[in-house]
Amino acid sequence: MHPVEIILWVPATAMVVLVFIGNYRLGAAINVIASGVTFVAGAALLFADRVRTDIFIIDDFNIYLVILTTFIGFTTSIFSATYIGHELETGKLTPVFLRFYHALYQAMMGAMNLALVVNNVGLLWVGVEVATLSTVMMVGIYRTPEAVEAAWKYFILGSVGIALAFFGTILVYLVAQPVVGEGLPAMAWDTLVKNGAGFDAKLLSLAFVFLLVGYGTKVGIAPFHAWLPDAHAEGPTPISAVLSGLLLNVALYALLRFKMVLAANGETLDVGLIMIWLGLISLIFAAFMLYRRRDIKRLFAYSSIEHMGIMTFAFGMGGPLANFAGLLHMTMHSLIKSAIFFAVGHIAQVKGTQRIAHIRGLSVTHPVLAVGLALGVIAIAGMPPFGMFLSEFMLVSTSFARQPLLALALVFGLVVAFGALVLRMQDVLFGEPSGPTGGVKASYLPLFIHLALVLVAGLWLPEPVVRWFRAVATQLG
Amino acid sequence: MSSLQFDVAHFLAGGMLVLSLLLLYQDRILATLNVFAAQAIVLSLAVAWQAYVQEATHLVLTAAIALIAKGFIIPTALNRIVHRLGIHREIEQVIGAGPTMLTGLGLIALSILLVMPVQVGVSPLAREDLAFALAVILLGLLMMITRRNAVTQIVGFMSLENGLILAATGAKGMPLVVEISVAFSILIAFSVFGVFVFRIRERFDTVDLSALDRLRHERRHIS
Amino acid sequence: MAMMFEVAAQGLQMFLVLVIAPLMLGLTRKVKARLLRRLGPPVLQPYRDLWKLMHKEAVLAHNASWMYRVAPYLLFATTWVAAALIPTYSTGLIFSWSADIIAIVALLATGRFALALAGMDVGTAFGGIGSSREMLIASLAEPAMLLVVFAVALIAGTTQLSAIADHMIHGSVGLRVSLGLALFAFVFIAVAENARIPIDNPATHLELTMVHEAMVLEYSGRHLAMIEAAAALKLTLYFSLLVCLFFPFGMATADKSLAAMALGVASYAAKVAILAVLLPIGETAVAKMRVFRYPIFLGSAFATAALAVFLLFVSQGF
Amino acid sequence: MPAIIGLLCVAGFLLVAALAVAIGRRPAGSLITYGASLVISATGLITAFVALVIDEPAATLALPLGLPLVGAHFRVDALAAFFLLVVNFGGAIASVYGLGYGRYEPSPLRILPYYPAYLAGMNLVVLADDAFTFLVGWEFMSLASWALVLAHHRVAGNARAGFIYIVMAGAGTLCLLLTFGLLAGPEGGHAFATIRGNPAQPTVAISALLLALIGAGSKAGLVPLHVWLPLAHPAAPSHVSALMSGVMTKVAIYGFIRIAFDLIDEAVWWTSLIILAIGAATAVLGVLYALMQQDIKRLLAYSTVENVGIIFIGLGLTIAFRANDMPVPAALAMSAALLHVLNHSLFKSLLFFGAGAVLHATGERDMERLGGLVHRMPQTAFAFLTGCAAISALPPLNGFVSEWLTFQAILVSPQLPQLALKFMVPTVGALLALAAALAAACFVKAFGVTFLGRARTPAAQNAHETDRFSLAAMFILAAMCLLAGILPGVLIDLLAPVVGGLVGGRMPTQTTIGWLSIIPIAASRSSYNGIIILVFLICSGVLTAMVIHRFATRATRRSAIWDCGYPDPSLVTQYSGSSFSMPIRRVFGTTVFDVRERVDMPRPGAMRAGHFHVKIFDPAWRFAYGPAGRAVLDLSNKFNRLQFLTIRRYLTLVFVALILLLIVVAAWR
Repeated sequence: MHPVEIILWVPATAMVVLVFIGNYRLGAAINVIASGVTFVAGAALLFADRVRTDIFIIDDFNIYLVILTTFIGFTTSIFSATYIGHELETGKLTPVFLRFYHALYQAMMGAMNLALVVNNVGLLWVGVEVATLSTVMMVGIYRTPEAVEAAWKYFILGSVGIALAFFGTILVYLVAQPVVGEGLPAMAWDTLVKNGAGFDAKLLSLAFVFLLVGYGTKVGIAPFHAWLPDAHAEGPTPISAVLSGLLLNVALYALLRFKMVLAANGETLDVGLIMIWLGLISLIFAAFMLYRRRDIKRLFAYSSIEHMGIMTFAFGMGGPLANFAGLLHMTMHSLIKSAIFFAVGHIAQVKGTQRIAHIRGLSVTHPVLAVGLALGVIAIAGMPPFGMFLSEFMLVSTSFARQPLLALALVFGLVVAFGALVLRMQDVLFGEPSGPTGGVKASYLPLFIHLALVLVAGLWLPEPVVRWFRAVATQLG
Repeated sequence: MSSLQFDVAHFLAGGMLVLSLLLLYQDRILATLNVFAAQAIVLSLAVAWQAYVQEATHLVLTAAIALIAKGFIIPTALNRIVHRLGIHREIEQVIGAGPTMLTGLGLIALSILLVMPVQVGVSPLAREDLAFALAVILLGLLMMITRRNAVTQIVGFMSLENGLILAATGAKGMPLVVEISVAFSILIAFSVFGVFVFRIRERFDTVDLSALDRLRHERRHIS
Repeated sequence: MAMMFEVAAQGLQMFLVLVIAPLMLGLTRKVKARLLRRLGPPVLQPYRDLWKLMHKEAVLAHNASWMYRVAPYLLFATTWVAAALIPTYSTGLIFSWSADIIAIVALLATGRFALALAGMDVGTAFGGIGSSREMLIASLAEPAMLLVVFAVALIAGTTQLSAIADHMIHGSVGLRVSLGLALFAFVFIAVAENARIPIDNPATHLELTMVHEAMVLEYSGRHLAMIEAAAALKLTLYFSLLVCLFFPFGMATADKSLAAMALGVASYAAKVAILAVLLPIGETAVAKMRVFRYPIFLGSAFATAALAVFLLFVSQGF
Repeated sequence: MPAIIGLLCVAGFLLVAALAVAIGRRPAGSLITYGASLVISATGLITAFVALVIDEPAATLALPLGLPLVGAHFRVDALAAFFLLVVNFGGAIASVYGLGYGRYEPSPLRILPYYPAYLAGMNLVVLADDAFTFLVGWEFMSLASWALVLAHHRVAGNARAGFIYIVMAGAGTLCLLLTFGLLAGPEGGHAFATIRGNPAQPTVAISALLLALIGAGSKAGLVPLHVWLPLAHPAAPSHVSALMSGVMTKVAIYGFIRIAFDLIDEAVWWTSLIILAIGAATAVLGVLYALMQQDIKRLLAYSTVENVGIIFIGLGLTIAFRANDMPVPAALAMSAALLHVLNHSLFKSLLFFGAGAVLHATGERDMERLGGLVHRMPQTAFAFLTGCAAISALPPLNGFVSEWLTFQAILVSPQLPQLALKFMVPTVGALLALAAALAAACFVKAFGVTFLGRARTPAAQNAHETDRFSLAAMFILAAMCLLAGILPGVLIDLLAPVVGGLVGGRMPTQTTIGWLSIIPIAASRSSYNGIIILVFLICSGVLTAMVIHRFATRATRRSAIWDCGYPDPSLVTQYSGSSFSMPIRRVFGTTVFDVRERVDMPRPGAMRAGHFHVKIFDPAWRFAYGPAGRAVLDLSNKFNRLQFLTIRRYLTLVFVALILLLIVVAAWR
């Protein structure tokens, strides 16, 4: 059985099983095991042969994304085990909902894997859709008014986005059909890219606009971002971690695949410029939004918007270096942001609040958590020796040499966001301690594994990774 | 293809568009539901016609889904909800009918402007359909943003989906997987809608989203 | 042998300035007194004062630190060394190159630093006033001084005093308006640095007006003697600096024969004597200034010196 | 070889940092950490010295780390060796001081791990030979020092200091990143070798230079980018303050020199105007601010700003001379700047150590609450006095030598062809003289108010002498100040390869000149001999003292203060620091930083106390940073409304955006 099938079947079966598991310990254990197996299978893709059928495709682009997704899914499931246990004790969740929580978790993982490995724009769409719907459920799972509102907002905006993306997909088919012929090939990545040159540029541009708005809503770039902060803030923290770490990536992956087609065509509207501007808007908007945040999870949700903006900027800028930087940034952001949410989740649990104003002097009361958060924020703020500095280094330097003014805008946004993040972090870490100082039942492992990986990536990027990124970067044009 | 086939398809698609415009300016919920049902029926006809034209039998299934689900089940269900919530007499529109209609016409013009120049390979029928479908989609979106009431918003969203299906069926030989996904998505969508509507109701005794907005205003100091 | 001679020549200059310093002081006082229709102390009075002060026992405040006792000697030493390094009667003495004019100004600054600290050592209000005002004056005077140096160095192409003197004597300097301006500025600076009217009044102990005197208020005995001697030396130093920069004529330059030396000594004595007469005449013509008008006084010096420099660029665009 | 040892030092520092996390809480932890840091820095010091003395071709080293496809490059040429010397000497001496001072630290875990990391960062910056490694080291240095600034995070104002510091550091780093982006080009040839290989166009070179001026200048503390410095440097523990002021600003200057003289190979004359103006403004404003301070550590920090300004004046002159290819004067100016780099690192560390000793002995940083410490802590007082004299540019100490050389370089300026420079440079020289004089006033105040007079508070009365390690560190530095002052020729010759590598010229060889005096350009122009001056001073002073004691009298009587017959016993009527600086405040303050003085004097006979308020505004805050901060907050408030829209409005946003994009597509072709 090929690993590709494993990473799809394991979550599916696990989902079905978990629906019937009442005991939360058992459920969590199964969740962890299933995610672990999925991760192993994902890693096994490295050694399995690259498939390229009408349904599945494994190439340089999605192989590392699959590994990243399954890995973060695994670590998050470990984190979620302890986290959810605490939620049960405090009575925020009941076992009934917990069943659905775990089932939906697997559903989401499976859907994302599907979206990543399929070789068909339609199935990709299905995958993203399922992932969205399952996350919608999980965001609403606390059933507090805020949670319901967040989920509702997420659902409405998400559905509209999905619908627009679907229209874009149809348009892509319409564009491809005369050239490629009817049937599956007209929706397969490889054939699309291969025959991209012959497509009608006008219709292709139109298609990409709809895809940009549709999947852009998922990516969370402004002004399509509105669902993102609340969904992150009100849902369970593991979901926030997965949303920021994975779902946004998957949506961006879809966009990039389509951008490859456009790059192959070459005569379309210059979507790069549109992406650059959307990215800048997201970056600067989010950077300013960071200052007024009082809820720590919402704070980092906005920082996700900011970083998605940076990536969009990078891919819009194009060229081997900028694309390389974008891909690296994508990876680093997933790892760091999920790590930060791990830390934030535990902090919110020990302090019993998500309000920054009520969390003070963490470095005195909970040094380890404080160090974790500090390292995470330093990393997400793009400071060495962490990997995000590497990507921002490449992006800023290359884009300043090519588009000085746009690069200056980028740098401006980076500085503003940096200030806000550091300001809030200092508020939380230093000063007279406040709030409960009790011990914390937390699994630091996922947090520090992520940080260690990011640290290593910042100092030394393994050769194969560099090779993949360069290959993809050239395809992205 | 013969001009008759073309004209019929054209007529049906145009009819959907007209119904969308009607939908847009309805201000009573029940009427809105009825118009939506009518649109769904026209849609099913259009799809059926496409099935006949393209000799694509699987499209009949889609037509049936459209007819049954959107033509009858969903409107009646919504009707129930509306009555149960006792909002069937509500009259609500955010922007005045006039501006809305004008915007709608503008959107139609834009969609035609967008699709008409496309020449290469795409059959004229598909192109016409595409123009209308795009218009229907945009109008649905417009309807969503001009309504305050959850039910009417749902209706807007679903008329948007109608446009999607029109476009999908217009695309010659698009694999079945897509229709399935569409139906699938709409089912999911509707179930989730229902879940949410009920949950919202049990919390706020209304599906008027402004309740959520009120809640938000209370929460300004938190976030 | 030549070595011995050179060292002797340097030593002669060293003691020449030391010996004539109190005389300069006495001369100025005498002339000033005459101008004020007073009889005035004899010209040699400063020597007697110093002698007497040296033999008195020194009275120290209980909380006076070692700083307080070292400062007078440091002040004296720096002033003396600075004065000894300025060519008086002959250029090109053996140690003349060990400090140029900037270094000499800096040496005076070292002495001032020590004295200002000493003024603050005991912790009285007067000492503080004196030190603070002294530093103010210095901070205003030094930029102007540097510009004067700049002007002269531009003309002579060096900051080496004896080289400047040589250049002024032999070189075809001629009469330069810049030199005149520089001289003007230099005189202002010298007046300020030596705590003379209108900046300061060496003869008063009126609290609000005194600067230098306030600093040394607590001193007595041999320490005071050192400070007085240093003041006299400083006056002489500025005289001979003025002479060396602007009127070096008569110095022994190339030939180091005894005759030339003697001529140099004579001309030097005459020139400083004239200055010692001119200074009090100027002093009696003006009145003491308020502390906060110093910036205007020294600012004018600064402006003049700057003008001197810029005119040089205009006149002979280097 | 030197590169390898340097890297090993960096690794060693990092290991020590990791070790410190483990053993920080133990009583021995501080000793071990500082001891190890001392050993490692000493190794680096020796390596750098050897590399500088035997100047063989630059040692390079490339590792497959860091930037992909470029790798991490390391290189120790003469310039790097010199700055490694400065950095590691500072590190070693600070470690010696820390051996004693670190014992008083209440929460060692907030200092011990970051201290070696900080040293590692600074070493890495100097070793780096590609942009990425350089910036990694640079930012690592900032981060470690930021952690150290926040070590005492409960002290009021420290959090703010840390925040402003790290934000400005980040912005500066981004500026440097832009610089490298320009120099490396869109293909990203970020290895310095590559950048040297293909010289940039003039416009690129100029903009890169100015960006580097901002980026490195913000770290070095150039006005108006200095605002973080007087907040952050005093907040850190004193030995770290010494490192930040004495060494880190030098690393920043190294960065500027590396970019402006090594990576950018051509000089444009009018850029020197900018640098000279900024340098002069920095020097004067820095020392004026310093004069207005009450907090002794903040005073020292501001005086660091001044000295950075002096160094940049030297660098500006170098560029001016280089642009008109006059190698020898360029070499003179550059030597002056580099010498001042070394000197300042010496006496500024010394002064911060002294301040730290005072802080530990009295718990006070406010000079107005000190006084009379010369009796309580005589050795500290003596060392501190040496430092004060040195930083006030008094012969025969080292501060004077570098400023004298700068003046000599200024005196060459009339040979420059451009008229603008002809007029600019003398003005700069006058400002430099002003700065020097004000510095003297400033340190008379610092020493006089802190150590002299009578103790103003019980804390000052009960002060005690500090520990042996601290004293050792201070006296070593004091001795170095004197040596560097009387034997500058040796240092200048040591600098010759550095300068030669940068400006392609050199000063005349000094050590061969008779009597060990120094000659900037030619003996006929000017020369200076510290030794002879020192000998003369000692001879004449001691001679006179002996003569008087021998032939006149040595009798001394202790008595009460005379004070014109009206001695005031109360301690507070002494001349205070603020009253000391009042005249200068009156003269310069009103124009430079609009000082608001308010006197509230009760009428005669009224029994209430009189009040005197002084408000001093830093124009940089008033006109640049305050408005900027407010603007950011205003904007964020405006944007923040978008957080609270209704779902419908959000949908409208999406809709409008979609329509706009569609219109774009429709309009296109």
